[in-house]
Amino acid sequence: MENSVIDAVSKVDTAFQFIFGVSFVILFLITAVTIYFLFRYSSKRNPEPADIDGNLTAEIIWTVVPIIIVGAMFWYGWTGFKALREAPADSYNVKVTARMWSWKFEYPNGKTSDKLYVPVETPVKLDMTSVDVIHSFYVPAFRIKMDTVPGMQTYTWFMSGEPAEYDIQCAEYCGVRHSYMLSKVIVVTKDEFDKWLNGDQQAQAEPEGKALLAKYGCADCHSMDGSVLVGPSLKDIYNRDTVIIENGAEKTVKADEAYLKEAIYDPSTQIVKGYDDMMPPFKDEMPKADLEKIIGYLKGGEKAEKPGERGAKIADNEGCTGCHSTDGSIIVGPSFKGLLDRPVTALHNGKKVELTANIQYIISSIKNPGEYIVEGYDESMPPYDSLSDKDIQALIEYFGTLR
Amino acid sequence: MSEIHKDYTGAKLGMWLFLFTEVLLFGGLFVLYSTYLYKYPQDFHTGGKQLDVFIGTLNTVVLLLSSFFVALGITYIQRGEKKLAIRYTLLTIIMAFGFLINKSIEWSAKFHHGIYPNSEHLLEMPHGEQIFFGLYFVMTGLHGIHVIIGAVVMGVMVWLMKKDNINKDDFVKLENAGLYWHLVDLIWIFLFPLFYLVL
Amino acid sequence: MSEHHQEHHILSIKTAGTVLGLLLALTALTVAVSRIDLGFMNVAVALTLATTKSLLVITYFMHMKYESRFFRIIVFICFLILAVFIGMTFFDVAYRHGG
Amino acid sequence: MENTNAVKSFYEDSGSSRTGIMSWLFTTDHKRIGLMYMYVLLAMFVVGVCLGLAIRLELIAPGKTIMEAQTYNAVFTLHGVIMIFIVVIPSIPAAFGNMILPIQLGAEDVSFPRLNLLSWWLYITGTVMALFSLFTGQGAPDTGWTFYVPFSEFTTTNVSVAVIAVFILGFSSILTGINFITTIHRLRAPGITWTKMPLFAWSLYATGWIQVLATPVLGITVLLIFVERVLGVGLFDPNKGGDPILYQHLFWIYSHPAVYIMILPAMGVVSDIIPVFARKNIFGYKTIAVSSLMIAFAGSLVWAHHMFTSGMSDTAVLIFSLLTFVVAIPSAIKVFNWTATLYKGSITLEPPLLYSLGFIFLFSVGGLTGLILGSAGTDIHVHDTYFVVSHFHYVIFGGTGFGLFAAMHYWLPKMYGRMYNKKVAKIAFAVLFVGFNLLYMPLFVIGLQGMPRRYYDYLPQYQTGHMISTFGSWILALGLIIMFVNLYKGYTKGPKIGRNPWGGSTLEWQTMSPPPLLNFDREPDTSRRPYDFKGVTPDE
Ligand code: HEA
Ligand code: HEA
Ligand code: HEC
Ligand code: CUA
Ligand SMILES: [Cu+2]
Repeated sequence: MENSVIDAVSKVDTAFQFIFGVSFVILFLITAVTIYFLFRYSSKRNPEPADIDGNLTAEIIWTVVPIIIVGAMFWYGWTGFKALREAPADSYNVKVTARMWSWKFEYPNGKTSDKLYVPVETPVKLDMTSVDVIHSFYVPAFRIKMDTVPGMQTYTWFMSGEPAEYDIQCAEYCGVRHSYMLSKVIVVTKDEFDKWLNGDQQAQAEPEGKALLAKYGCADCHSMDGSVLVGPSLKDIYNRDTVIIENGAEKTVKADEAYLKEAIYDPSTQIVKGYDDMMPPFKDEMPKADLEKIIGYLKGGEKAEKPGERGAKIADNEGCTGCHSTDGSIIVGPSFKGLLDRPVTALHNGKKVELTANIQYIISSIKNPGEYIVEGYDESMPPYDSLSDKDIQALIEYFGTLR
Repeated sequence: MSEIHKDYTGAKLGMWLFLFTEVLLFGGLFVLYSTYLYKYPQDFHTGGKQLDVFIGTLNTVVLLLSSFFVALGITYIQRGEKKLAIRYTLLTIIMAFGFLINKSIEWSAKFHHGIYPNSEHLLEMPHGEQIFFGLYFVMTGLHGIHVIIGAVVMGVMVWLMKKDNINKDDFVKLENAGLYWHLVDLIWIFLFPLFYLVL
Repeated sequence: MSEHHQEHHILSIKTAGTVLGLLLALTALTVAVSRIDLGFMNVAVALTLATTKSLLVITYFMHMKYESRFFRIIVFICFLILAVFIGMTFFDVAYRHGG
Repeated sequence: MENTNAVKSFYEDSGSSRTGIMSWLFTTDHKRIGLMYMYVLLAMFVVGVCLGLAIRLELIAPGKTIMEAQTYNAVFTLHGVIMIFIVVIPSIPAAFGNMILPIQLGAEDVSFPRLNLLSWWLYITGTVMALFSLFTGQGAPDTGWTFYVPFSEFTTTNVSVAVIAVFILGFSSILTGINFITTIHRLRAPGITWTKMPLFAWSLYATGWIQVLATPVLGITVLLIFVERVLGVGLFDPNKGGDPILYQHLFWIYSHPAVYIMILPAMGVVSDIIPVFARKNIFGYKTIAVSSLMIAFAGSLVWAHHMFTSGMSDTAVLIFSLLTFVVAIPSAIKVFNWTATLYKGSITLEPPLLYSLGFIFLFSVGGLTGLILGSAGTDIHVHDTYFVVSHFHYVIFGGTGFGLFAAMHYWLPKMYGRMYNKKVAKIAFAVLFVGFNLLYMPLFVIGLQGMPRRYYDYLPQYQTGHMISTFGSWILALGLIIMFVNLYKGYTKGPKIGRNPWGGSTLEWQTMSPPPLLNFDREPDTSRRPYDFKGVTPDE
């Protein structure tokens, strides 16, 4: 059992070799014999044909022998198939969701990715389904292929082997981007895999400075996405021109390092115009080291998250980029480039309406794409109502960067 | 060529072959019916309860009678009693209309209850019932089309009998039309229990 | 080629009437039986009755009784093929994991 | 022509008062209908080949070469639909079956000549509709010839018109089948008993049964797609409880037997040709006749071998894989019997024989790779890859295509009364054969490496194979041009021939070339067995 499991690939390959081998011999014999007959019994050499109507013995032989041969072929093939179907009980389980035109892999701890990461030397069982049409999960290297069918669960499994990367292709025709529905199986060492798996997606992506903003409660009043909460947004704050009121007088300053330091340690001395003097001083609370990290983060230093980075990741993972480009070209849906606040003409309940792609509209377009169909496009976008508001927020933030 | 046209057995063989294609046309739907019945026995049961057994039974009787009339029509034409043959063929057509009227009453009742393909009401039902009604509309619909075709064919037969094109010595056309009509009846014999009396 | 003057059997009115009577009776029986819950036998009973009815139609109304054996064979093949199509589909549906 | 005085050929005598083109379009003469089928078929075949060449050109390198992805999808869909439903399924039966079958049986026409004409008109209607679907609605259909749901239900392209076209074409095919079965049962001349019927007629008989019993299932399947698209009944829609895999069952219940509709007539052609040029009775007449029926029957039991990865049950995989190997046996028997027929014959390598031998080789390659596909474990890997593409081009084009070419070189002289240039025909064969293998052999290799089919773009590792293949497609096209030009020249300017240029012993060689309206200018001698050449010699 143990062996048969590990050997699925080699069992299939044996079947290939056997059938090919036998076929080649048969083909060679038939061809050779035909050519010999053509030569030997040509009308020049053999002007008088013999009178033969058939030969029962010969016919029985070439009925029975092929039966035995195909019997053997069937058996090899079936053994290979069984090995491909019997996933070991201790397999590592990953859920696969296929959709036009990308793959989503979900690991037992809820983490998702658009490439399949697996640890070395592990049997991996994939439980698969599709949300729209039929696709087929195909990894040539493992000799596995299984359709993903909407409304149904299918499975396949493979043995991961040494660290390496393998191509995943979609093998069932699924529309215009069928040939781009590609991904990779990435086999990594057990340690790397654990690190990758357990590195919390957010925390990992989030630089320290941002964590500090959360820790000191800055984030309760300041957004990082340009929206105004209680205080002004910290987005792109470094070196921006800010109108402040100092000692009752209005004044424009550049938000440089010194300004930021003062604004945090002693906020009451200069109040940004239009806001109340509500922010507490952090002089005693915040050690210098943390202050520097925060300012470094606000400067957009090395560790800072580029705006929209998380959104970009979601767009890849969820498969948005399978249909929407980010460079203005049209794949299937309208490009994300310049999407935010652009005017759109859409069909709503069969009527044409003119709108602006504001945040509301975008949220509705994602959760319920059927409601407004952008003119000139199909109603082919699946609804993404499982995306959390936070993720959608991140996506919108990302769109904002694509002007 | 004239000889070919009078090949009585050949004409019948051709007709039977055509009937086979009809059987297998519906056969595809029976494949679907049986697998879905296997998958959703309970929903099919509740679905069947919503159909009117009385109308179904009535239609069965109507079709059986019509089959009988066709058979009589053929018997009479073979005996050379042209008038009677025409009369019974006309009766068959009337039965066909009866069947269709019945059917349309039934369908429009369903429509009134909000049950028609892709209706909101239907979409709220369990999957099995949606399939049940889907099959119901498709199969009885296709059968209905066959009834219409059959009625038209019978009409042509009446006309041909009037013209004496079909007569005591050459009646294979009427026989073949009859075979078609019986097939339509035959299919209903199966549709009836499968939809109205499930099971 | 053409055997025009071969014997044609003419279905007698009496036979036709008897067959009609039987068909109506079987219809009544079908409806009656459906009122009783026989569990899974329901399907079997209903289909048996329907098959009986259709055999009557084929045999008498459709003159199969008076045709040559060849005709009976091909009718049989036609229904056999249909049964094969339905039956073999079940090798899939009935054994699919998770029902 | 020896019969200068009396009998007119069917070209001159239309048998009706109509003249000119009308005497063709409304003819009930099987020979005229057969020729009309052939011309339309050839025209559509040229369209299909051009689409095939466009596919190859696009795939010569990764990325965009000549067209967009959406166009590509429409192109291969159309290529498949045209080739399968409009060219190959009707090809040999509708063209040469119509022309030759009644003559071989010693009949004056088919059983239902008017139905035959109707069938041709349905064929034209279906063909026109299929073309119509390209230019109307929202774009040409892009589903592949298999119309798999749910994609075919969702796509906004013009699938509805295309499936109705397929329905009509199916209807036409059914009528042809009904006609042939009845003709064979009823119109054999006295003396032509079942065991004296030529094997071509036997193969058409088996084909007829598949046409009658399997095609309706396709009919209802495509109708259901139409109904789903228009009404949204949901029989295959998982959101409404439907099961998309059942669609695949219904589709292949027809479409697997359909591949035998394509190949059986070609096998019949080859079985007729080989004995003539070996001057020797066919080896095992009865076995070959019966194996046609066996293929027809067993071929109805294996459809789900197209669905090994579809998510159907493993039990079904076991059974359908096993049965698939069963169909291979009668094909194997035929191949061995054909080869054995050559044994101790007196062989002249004329063009029809050459094309027939090409058939045997290419069909064997295709059939043997079919065994890789039939075996469950190996099919998982190569399913929906170019391996399958290569397999079916070998059997369809190498099989049916070469079978048809063989038939054209064998029977067209009879129909036209003129002979083509035999030497050029042989050269064309050589070019075709080389081009063919160059085109499709590399596709086996990239298929094994994992190149999926219906891919507009591909990973760089598959490029070499694609390049060779595209190159091969040009050679093939060249061979095709040589062959058609040669046949056309033969038709217009070739030397006139007598009744029996090949020395065949079946009935069509006893009548004049071209035959008269009712096929025989003198009572044919039906006492001879079909492949008994004693005393028959090719006329010089
Ligand atoms: C003319 C058409 C034709 C013919 C004749 C065949 C013949 C066969 N085909 Fe093919 N097939 C197609 C047309 C055809 N096929 C098409 C169009 C598709 C793709 C459809 C699509 O998806 O678009 C397809 C796909 C296809 C598949 C599905 C592949 C997949 O999608 O995964 C399979 C699987 O079993 C298969 C098997 C076979 C077999 C076993 C035969 C057998 O009948 C072959 C028998 C012949 C031989 C075996 C060779 C001759 C014999 C000898 C040389 C003697 C020695 C032999 C032995 C000892 C056995 N075919
Ligand atoms: C009859 C069937 C037939 C024929 C002849 C051809 C001919 C050709 N095919 Fe085709 N092909 C299909 C049937 C056929 N094809 C089908 C069904 C598909 C699948 C579509 C799908 O996925 O949905 C396909 C798909 C297909 C692909 C895969 C596309 C993809 O998956 O992305 C490719 C790629 O190279 C290809 C290439 C070619 C080429 C270059 C030719 C030709 O240019 C080669 C030239 C051909 C010939 C020289 C002669 C053949 C002669 C005859 C058949 C008889 C003609 C009749 C008369 C003359 C009266 N074809
Ligand atoms: C299967 C293809 C597909 C996928 C996957 C997809 N979309 Fe779309 N999207 C479309 C199409 C087509 C439209 C235009 C029709 C419409 O408005 O529904 C569209 C429209 C939109 C719009 C409105 C654009 C405008 O110009 O007004 C937004 C916003 C959007 N999508 C966001 C997303 C996001 C976010 C995701 C992933 C979470 C996503 N889409 C995934 C196809 C897709
Ligand atoms: Cu997904 Cu092809
Ligand atoms: Cu097949």
